[in-house]
Amino acid sequence: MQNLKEHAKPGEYSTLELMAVCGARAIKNGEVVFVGTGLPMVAAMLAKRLHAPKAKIVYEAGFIDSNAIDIALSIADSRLEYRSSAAIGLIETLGILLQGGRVDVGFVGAAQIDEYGNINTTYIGDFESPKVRLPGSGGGNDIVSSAKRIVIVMKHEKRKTVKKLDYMTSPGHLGGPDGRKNAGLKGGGPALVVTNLCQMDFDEKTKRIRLKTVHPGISVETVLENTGFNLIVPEHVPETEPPTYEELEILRSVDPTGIYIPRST
Amino acid sequence: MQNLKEHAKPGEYSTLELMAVCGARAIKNGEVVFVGTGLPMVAAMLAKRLHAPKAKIVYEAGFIDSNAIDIALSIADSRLEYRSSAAIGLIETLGILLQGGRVDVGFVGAAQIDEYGNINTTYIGDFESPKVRLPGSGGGNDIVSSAKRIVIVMKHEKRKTVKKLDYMTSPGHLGGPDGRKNAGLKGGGPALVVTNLCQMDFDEKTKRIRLKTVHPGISVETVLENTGFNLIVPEHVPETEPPTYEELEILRSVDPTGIYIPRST
Amino acid sequence: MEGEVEDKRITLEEAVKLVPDGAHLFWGGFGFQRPPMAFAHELVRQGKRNLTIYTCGSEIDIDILAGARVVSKFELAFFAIEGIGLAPNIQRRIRDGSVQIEDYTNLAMALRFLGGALGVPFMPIKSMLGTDLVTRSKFKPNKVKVIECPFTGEKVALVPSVNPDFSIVHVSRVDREGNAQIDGIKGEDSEGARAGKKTIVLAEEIVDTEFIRSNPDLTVIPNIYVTYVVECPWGSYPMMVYNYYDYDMEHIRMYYQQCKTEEGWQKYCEEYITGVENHMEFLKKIGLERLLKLKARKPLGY
Amino acid sequence: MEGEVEDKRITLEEAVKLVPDGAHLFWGGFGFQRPPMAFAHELVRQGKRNLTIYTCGSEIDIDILAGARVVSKFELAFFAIEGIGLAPNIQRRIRDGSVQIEDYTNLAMALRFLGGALGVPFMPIKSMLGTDLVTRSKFKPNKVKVIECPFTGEKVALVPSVNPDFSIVHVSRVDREGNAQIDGIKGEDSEGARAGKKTIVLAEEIVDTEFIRSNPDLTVIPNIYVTYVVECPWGSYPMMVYNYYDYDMEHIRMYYQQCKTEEGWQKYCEEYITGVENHMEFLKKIGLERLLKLKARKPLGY
Repeated sequence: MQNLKEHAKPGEYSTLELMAVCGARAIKNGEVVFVGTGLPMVAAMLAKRLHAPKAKIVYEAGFIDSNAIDIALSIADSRLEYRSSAAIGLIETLGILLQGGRVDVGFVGAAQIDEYGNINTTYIGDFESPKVRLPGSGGGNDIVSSAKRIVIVMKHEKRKTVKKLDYMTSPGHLGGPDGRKNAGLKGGGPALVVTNLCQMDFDEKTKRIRLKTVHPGISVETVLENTGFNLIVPEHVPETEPPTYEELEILRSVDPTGIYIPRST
Repeated sequence: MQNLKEHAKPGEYSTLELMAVCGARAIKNGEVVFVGTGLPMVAAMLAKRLHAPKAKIVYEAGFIDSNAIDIALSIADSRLEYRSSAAIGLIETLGILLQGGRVDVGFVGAAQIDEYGNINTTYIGDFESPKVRLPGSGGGNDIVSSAKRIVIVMKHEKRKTVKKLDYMTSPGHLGGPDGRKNAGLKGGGPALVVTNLCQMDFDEKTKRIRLKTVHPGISVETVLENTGFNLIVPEHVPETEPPTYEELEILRSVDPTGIYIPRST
Repeated sequence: MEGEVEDKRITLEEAVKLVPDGAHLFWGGFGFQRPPMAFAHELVRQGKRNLTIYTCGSEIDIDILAGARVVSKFELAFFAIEGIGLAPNIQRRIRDGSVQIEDYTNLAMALRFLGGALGVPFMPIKSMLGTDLVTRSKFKPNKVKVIECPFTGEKVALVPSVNPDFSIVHVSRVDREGNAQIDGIKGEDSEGARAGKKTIVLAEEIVDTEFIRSNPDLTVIPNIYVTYVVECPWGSYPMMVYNYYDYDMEHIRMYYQQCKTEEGWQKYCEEYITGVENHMEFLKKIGLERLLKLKARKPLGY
Repeated sequence: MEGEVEDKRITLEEAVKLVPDGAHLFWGGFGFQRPPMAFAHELVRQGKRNLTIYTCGSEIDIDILAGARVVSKFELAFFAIEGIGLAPNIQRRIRDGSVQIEDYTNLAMALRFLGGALGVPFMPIKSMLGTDLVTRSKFKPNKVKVIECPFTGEKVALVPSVNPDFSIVHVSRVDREGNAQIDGIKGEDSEGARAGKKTIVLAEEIVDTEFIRSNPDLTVIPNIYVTYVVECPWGSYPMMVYNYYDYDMEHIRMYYQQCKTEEGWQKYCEEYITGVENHMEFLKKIGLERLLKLKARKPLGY
């Protein structure tokens, strides 16, 4: 058997598994983590079982410090109540925990982002006669407004990484460094974007999006070809650290039937 | 034994018992009643056991639809939980039930009232260097601000029925008919004042206080001698209907040891 | 010693009859948890029209209401068939112009219900600031106002409170005078049930008043807020009720697949809603065996 | 599978040591129910000075803090020895100018805690309008603001939110990581415990985390809000804790009578507070027999 701390080799893990591992690594021990269903839930469960056993996972429906053992399909899924500290409601989670400034990291998805990390999950096309009406904010705007830092998890496509959003559902850094402060927002805004091609963070001065790491086997050129906005590319872009065998083993035990993270072949 | 529906004779009941009966009669069946400890609690319990079995008694500490069998000494007394519908908190009772417009009648006391039913329970003397510092509003201002109608229960003295309050803790009809509306208040304001001498209500047009009934054995002159403000006295002032034997019997069973209503001799 | 207990029980059919065309409804449940599915079906059966629905987020329950043209306006934060895809009927009804959506966030909607419950005309919120949720609206002239805080100077958004004509909530259990318990998360139902001018509580089971009054601490919605009570077992099927039953993912996926076309939706509606006489007939159509498979196991609650 | 459990337990003495002179405290309990009496005694023993206390209404607990010159400012709605008379020490301290009181209403204070918990700078309220509670203040420059609602035009009062340095709450039971249950009414403790920058939970008993996590629905204050946990049986004596013990009216009346004079108060303070080493010695002084007589009977809870 392999050394659990060793990195897996290409072909031993899937891109979704790598993304979940990137998400998990963004969670520090003891942090309060706000996640929805899907890949971020799996990432949070992985973090909690590995390097962040004191992390508290909060789901907006009202589950606080959840210790679910089964994968949930809905944000309000009964599965999330298992051995939680409390089961209350939206005002508790989105209002008191999140808006009250007690959430360290929040995970959200995006249909579109721009180069300041502003997010669209509402309309594709024109507001008056849109091509597609997406699900809307849900708690997304609340999370991005108030969590201390935000991790965006999304598919990397040119049409999703745009210069101008069709509609701004959730506030990234708005127009730049003072954007959030001037708007009256409390949280720190987007800190990390995890895609199927790379990880991106934000330039401290301009608050514009910046390539951080490229996933194994992905070139900077591939990232740029699939990006619609101007991406800051540092001189040296390291490779994303692949999953360790330990990470993969726990990840696969968290979602054993591959509901959100289908098993790599 | 007497006919329970007959009125008791002078000497068969005390003034406090008459006051409690007056309070009870101000409660209609099915109403939501907001009371504190003391005489109003006894009045509400009497009403509920007699003519208003569907009345719901609410105590501000959080007890909703209380069915207490023992007399409570504190507004937050564990005794009030007995067979209540719910035990929650102040935001529920003062905020959602009361400010939300669901309380029909609220009972309050007063150290001073003026002729518009404005109430002082905070300072006697000058605000900057008062003679006595009273307990303050508590939930009093909240009750008087938002209940559909208010019953004030107090001792009738010249120094307590004043032309100008030392401090206005709770809003009666403020300066007259449009006072409450202009101030933005939701509730109907004071409707009845029960004292040891009489009952007073408010003139519909001017919202000034008016003698309604005098207690058996009390003359209009005695009331006026003990009143500091201008009291409207109608041509005909009926006598307060004395307690029935039934009212007295139940009243004495509600407070058997005479904690709030000492037994008449 | 104890007060008289009022009996507020009526049937599902009677409850739905109370709702006139054009009424404004708070719609309870959150995500897959405790949506008033049976009430949605009966609204369709009785052919209600032009309702406005206020909710945080819902799923096939409100998709059915849009599909059957019961609802013309939503004020909400989220709709989808979670984990599966976009809500197929709402998509079509938005495209054909028969449904309009005014967008808020989940916290904004929950606070709008709390504000309505508290009897204040607005609530302050620190979300939505700086985004199109403030600047763009579909049909609401005063959707949200941004003010400067008179104490701190910071920007605060104010959202208008909601007091809908009816609040519709599905709970775990209730007594006949309306004292309701909810197991598990409450979503926005505590606030929503307190915001309605009238509140209709549907419940998996009716319990004796004795049971409620032995545990006043467990009452989530006290009787004073509740106008009518409806006994409605399996009333959230094919969605879930904690401690009672799990969702039926097979049925939900079938719904999603079939409703991708208007014809498929019409077929679903005829087969499961308008073509059955009432909630009990719907349950019989699903079948006892299938229902029993979904029953919650202890101590998991699902 | 489960996360690591943090142990937040400290002693009463350690907890009080954390509070610096001049600190701002939310003070839990309401009326005679669950006041943090033992914490008040220890504040006196450690000679704390110049505290500001935020609470709805309290009784001999805050009267003791005023008497011992621990507190110089209160923002509250009510103080008295309920059903007996005015709070004797506070009266004297107001007269000698060493205590100042800023008056709000009970709902205003509860909303100020809710606003602090929610992270908004103010809350709207429909009380206080038209009265001296709006127009007069003792030491607070921005006590309350009356605005016109931007949606309805009506007048609404705004009260500033509170985020005290510490929230002090006495509860029924808590586990070692701070998940607290409160039997009976919560007063303003749910909101107050969530408003503090740090929150200290004192409890009648410490229970195993297993007990809490088997009933997540019963948790009133989840661990995330709680900084420290203190085991403190009979911690509200001579006041009451629902399901645990009744008040000791004999002691309360004795306190009231004796504290009518400064000398009487000094004697009481020496005998029951500064003259005993700690909470346990105080309980021993009261005596086992007396305590056992006050124990709550089932199902009454008092």
